[in-house]
Amino acid sequence: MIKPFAITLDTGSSLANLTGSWRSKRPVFVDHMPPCNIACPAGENIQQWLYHAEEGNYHQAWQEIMKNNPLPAIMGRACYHTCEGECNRAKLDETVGIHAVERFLGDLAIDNNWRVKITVPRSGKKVMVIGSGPGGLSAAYHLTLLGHAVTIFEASPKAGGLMRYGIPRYRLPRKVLNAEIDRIERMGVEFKLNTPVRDIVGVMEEDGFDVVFAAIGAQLPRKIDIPTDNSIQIYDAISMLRKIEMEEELPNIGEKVVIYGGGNVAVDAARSAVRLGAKEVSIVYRRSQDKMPAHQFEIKEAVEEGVKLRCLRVVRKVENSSVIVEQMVLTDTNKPFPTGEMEDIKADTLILALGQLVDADCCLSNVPGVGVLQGNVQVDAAMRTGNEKIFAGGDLVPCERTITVAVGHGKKAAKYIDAYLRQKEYTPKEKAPIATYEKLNTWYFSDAPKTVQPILNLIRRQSGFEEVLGNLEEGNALFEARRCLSCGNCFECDNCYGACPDNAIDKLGSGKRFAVNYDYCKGCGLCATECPCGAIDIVNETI
Amino acid sequence: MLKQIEGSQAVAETIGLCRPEVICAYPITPQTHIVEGLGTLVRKGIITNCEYINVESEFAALSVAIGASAGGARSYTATASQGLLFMAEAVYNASGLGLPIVMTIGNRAIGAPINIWNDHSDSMSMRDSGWIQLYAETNQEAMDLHIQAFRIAEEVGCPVMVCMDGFILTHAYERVDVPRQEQVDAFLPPYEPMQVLDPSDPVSIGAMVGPEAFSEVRYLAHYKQMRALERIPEISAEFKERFGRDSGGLVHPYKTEDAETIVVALGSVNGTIKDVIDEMRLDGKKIGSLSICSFRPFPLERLREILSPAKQIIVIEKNIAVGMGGILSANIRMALRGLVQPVTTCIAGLGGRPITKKSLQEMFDKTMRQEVDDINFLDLDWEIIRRELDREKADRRSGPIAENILKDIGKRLEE
Amino acid sequence: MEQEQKVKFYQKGTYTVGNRLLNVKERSVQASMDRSNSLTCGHRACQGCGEALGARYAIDAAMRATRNQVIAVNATGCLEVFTTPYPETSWQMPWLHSLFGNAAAVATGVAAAMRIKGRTEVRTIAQGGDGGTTDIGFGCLSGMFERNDDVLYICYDNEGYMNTGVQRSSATPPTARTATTPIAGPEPGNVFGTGKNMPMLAMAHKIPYVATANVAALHDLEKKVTKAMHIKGARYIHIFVPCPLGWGSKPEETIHVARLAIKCGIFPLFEAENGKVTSTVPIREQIPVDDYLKIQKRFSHLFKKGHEERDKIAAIQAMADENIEYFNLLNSEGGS
Amino acid sequence: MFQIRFHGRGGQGVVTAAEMLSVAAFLEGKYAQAFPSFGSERMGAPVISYCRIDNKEIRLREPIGEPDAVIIQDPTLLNSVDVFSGINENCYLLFNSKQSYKELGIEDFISDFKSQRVGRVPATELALEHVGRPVPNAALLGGLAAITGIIQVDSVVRAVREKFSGKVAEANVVVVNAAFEMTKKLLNSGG
Repeated sequence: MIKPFAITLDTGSSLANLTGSWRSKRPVFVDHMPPCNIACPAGENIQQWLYHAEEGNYHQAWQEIMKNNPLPAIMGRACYHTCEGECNRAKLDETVGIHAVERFLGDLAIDNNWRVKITVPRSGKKVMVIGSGPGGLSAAYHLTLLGHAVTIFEASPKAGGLMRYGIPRYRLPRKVLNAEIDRIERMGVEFKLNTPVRDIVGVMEEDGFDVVFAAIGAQLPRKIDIPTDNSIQIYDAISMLRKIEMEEELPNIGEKVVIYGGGNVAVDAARSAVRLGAKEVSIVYRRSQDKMPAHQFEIKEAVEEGVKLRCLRVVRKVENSSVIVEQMVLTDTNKPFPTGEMEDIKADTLILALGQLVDADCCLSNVPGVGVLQGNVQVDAAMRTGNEKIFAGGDLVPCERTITVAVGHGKKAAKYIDAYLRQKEYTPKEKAPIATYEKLNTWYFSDAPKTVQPILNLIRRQSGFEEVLGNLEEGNALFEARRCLSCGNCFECDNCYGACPDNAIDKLGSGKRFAVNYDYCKGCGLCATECPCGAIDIVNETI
Repeated sequence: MLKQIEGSQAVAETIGLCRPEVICAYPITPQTHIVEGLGTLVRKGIITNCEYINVESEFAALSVAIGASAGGARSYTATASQGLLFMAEAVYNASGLGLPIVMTIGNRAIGAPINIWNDHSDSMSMRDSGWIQLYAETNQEAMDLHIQAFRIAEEVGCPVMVCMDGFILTHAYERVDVPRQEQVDAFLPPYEPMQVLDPSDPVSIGAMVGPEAFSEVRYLAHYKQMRALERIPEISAEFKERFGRDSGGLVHPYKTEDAETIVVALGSVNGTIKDVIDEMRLDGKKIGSLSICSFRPFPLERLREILSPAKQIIVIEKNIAVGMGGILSANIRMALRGLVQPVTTCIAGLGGRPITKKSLQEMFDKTMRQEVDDINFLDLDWEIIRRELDREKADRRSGPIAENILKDIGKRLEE
Repeated sequence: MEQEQKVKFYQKGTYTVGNRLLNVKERSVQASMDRSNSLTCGHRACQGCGEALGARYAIDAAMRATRNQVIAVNATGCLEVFTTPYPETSWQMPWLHSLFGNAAAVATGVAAAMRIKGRTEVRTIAQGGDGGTTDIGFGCLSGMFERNDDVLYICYDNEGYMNTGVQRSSATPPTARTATTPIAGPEPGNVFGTGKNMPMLAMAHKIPYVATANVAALHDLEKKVTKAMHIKGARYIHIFVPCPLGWGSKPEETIHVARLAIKCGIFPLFEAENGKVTSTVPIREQIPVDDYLKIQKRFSHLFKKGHEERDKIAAIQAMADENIEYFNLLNSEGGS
Repeated sequence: MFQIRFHGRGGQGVVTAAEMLSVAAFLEGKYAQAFPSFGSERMGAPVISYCRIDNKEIRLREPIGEPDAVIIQDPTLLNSVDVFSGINENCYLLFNSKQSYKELGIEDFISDFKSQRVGRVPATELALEHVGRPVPNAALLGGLAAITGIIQVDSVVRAVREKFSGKVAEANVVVVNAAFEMTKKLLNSGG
């Protein structure tokens, strides 16, 4: 072809014109902290495992969970999913059902017998873990992954701690619990059951442990003095739940049961009472319903099962087979104030669920350096007690007492213990700024309400300890995972690649994300505006 | 094959022999018979492999031709007068893009006042548009020029206008020799575009060019026409070899060898001029004529060569550069730059006014007697003009000139 | 099971450019690593240019639909000037610029050449801005439509003559400020009751396919271009492309502005075949026109503090409402 | 060179007459040039057309001011157009009329011309009779052949067959021959 001078041009020759020089601002790809991740006490990278799950890549999703939490099947059931409380999607429609997907993945792992590989060579160090609750299991798991030999000392006949002896089966089937504990055991963790530790230092020396992680929980029920004529039985909830689990002489609680307290244990006790055959179960709570520390969805389920809520009431005494309660009113400052009006509640049993205390007389009480304050063992930011070889976590230390927090403690302590054993410094990664809802461009996410887990037929729920919440179907799990907005983290939606008027975003290929071609980027900022998940920042150029 | 047919039909048949691939048709007198003829030829299947497109304006006609040509198709259209002006933007564009479109102009005056009859105002207005302009003396030459025009256009990469006088040629039945298809095929190879729109070898055609290169682009356009100046006579010579006829080329001199007076003109009026010259020669007058075929490129040197021995030049031109005189004469003076011969402008035949032998001869005689002005108007009705000018002097709002003149003519007829 | 799910199986980022959860064939052309980038880097469009975006969206889709057998004819205008200043062109396809007002006719010629050359696989697209389409190029466009020539004409509508410095065109909306409809006098900005509805005019020609599209609705745009490329005859797609310079909108908000035009109903998305509307894209979240107008400086005189031109805004709202009613834009689920 | 001028009105085939005549001459191996006095194509308006016939190439392009023959296709023009402009006493005149010259009011005028050079043919009548349309041109060409001899009637017939085809052609051939015979007869009868 004879190309006439200047009038006819070779295609794509404008590549010689580097329009990047026009730019006064530049887009930068970033990874911000999704609010779910920051809200997870176990430190799960939720956004990341949902990313894998939404592709149907369940094994990888599970592995991602397992980086932080060894108990997804348990956690998917028994964790109170604070992550969902922070989920940005709630502002768009409803939160992502993170726990349900986690549980789906956890169960899938159990069904498929997925294992975690230990890639770190053995360190030759020995760690003693006291207590096989979530904190202890978590620490043992992470330390094992880090190459250390772990032995768990457990006073009870079975491992699991409060997960086994505090959480009723209808919320956490034992098959699941056993499977996840079993998986940890198969990694090489030694379990010494029925082995209460009295003298930590002695055992350490005797068995050659380099370091200890204590997570013995808070197991003593908090008690109050209630005047009683002994006309009815008074139990504490934690003992009742334990007894149910041990299947030793199931308590005869009668037909009418009053539970005193508003926490999760109270609700568990109430729902267990229903399952033990009680006909009239009520929860008495001092403040208003919305103030109950128990999770609202559990309260809702309890009510559905027939449990009555008697809020703004205080138990004053037990008399003539009745629990006498005084009604309260809320003051202007929203505090309960006694009215002097009394009410009789006929009862066969009164169950106290007023919280638990750390056993002041536990194995840590007299260890040199270990400080105990207001019933809690004091630890520093590295979960270390005053004794450099002794770390502690879970309900034992001052914290919100949930199994997830305990799992988090276990992981965190493991990191520091590992550093200590290897004589290194462990510095946690600096946390990226939070990906707030305002950073998102939610136009791109269509409305998709949270999948509702199949709910067991009410009748079945009331007649036994069968699990209440069913599992998600795979399709639903996938659906749910795909509702994740991927806050603050690129999910390869190609928006930046597509929205750039200057073709200045290079697509690097599946899983490799994108790069800005600063030779041509004019800095218009469209990529950042159109990024649905807020993973592009615009920063000023230094001119 | 000899035929007695209308000029437009003859041209249509010839275009058909040139195997056009896209024809854009829009009616405007006096060109219309050509595209009508082509339409019939296409419909009847006499012209094959051709898209005949009825467009909505001259602007579209040439625009479609531009697209078709850039797409690699041999493209043709025809127009006249206002139509040429309406497509003016595209006229410049086609040449600027170097697209070898061939377009017939059925030369016609430009209004207002609207006038459908012949003169050269239309094609003259586009003389500097970058197109090659060839003027036909006869219908035979009009036909032959079209065949040559495709050759020239496609070789040089420049569009060509073939100008033929409206009505005088387009509507005249004359004897013509219509060539055979194989003759034309042998002379005119299939169109091999220099540049073409093709997905398998993409280019961008029609870039915006700034001050840094625009002059060079324009120079190259000029250079292209200078090259055409060489190719036009060569192609004409080759044409003569194959078809046995003298057609095209730069100029047609007639009895100029010993002429002291040479009459220069474009187009069909040269026939009448030749008759006058023959008669004047019988009276012993040394007069000859020169018909210019290639007005663009303008054959300055060839003209100088032929005209410089003469003592005087008369330019008969069917246009008026209002406020200046004659366009052709100005160009001729350029050819004779530095020489002393007077070049007399004679503006004639505007808007279809007949150019008669009688008037021409008077004009030539007067010129030879040096009784003329630099700029003269053939058969101008001075009486009417005087009346109008007097009226204008008397009353600034004397009314529309054309209407007044018509009234005057009416009055005079009554007298 | 007490509750039943009655929701569509939406995917993560359903409306994003790409979606790695879909199989490759179902993703948008723009998401593809081997999209043709018909309009490539180095062009001289302003930052955040909607037209540059719209042109690449449309032409890439057309290239995909035809396996790169497309020739484009461009009217004079921004798109032409910013893509092909000598010595550089940004086009990676055969491309021709002739004049301002003749793109449709030139395309007719190109299509005719391809047909006559037996290259029926090669398809022709003419493209221009609103000035080159609704004003100066209207005659040629109407002729192309009327003859039903095998050309897809794409109008990139930025509602004014932006190349020449933001003057009014017959696509400029009422009250909008341009250099020739300044904010002065009793009726500031462009006046009500003027302008033409080009898609409807195209429909009046009863051509096989007419559609409106918007840079903020990529999937819909690509679907329409793809559909158009599979139809023979005259086709028209009118693409809404904000101009940050001319509209006084932020460069980074080009798509946002375009999206709001859809959401408020002022720019309805629809398809028409043979003169009849065959589909519309329902509005997903309706907003008042205020939200759309407010973020553009060309309308800022409507929102002067203390002097809000409520009746004018209401008149624009009425235009949007008329669209919503006429095209039934609030009819069902989904949408864009 | 022989120059013929046709006068008529739009729709009467004035231009076609000149063209057919030129074709007839061409068919005889002569050079011929036919052209209209150009105008917008409207029915009923006065129209002039021209034909030149010669034995050598015709270069002249001016309208015919001094014709050798004038054919008046529509006698109503006699009152409005100077159909006799530029003619001399040697000129051939042919009228389309079934009326006498007296009835036409030109008895005195034509008396200046050679009687053998003035003819009239009821051309419109003939056309209506045979062709079915009031198109007098073919008949007048037959008449022209009869009064001038510049063209053979056979050549006119051939030209008619080139211009028309089928039934129309044959009807016109009948008209041409009839007009030729009628004109001859008229001339022989002395007008």
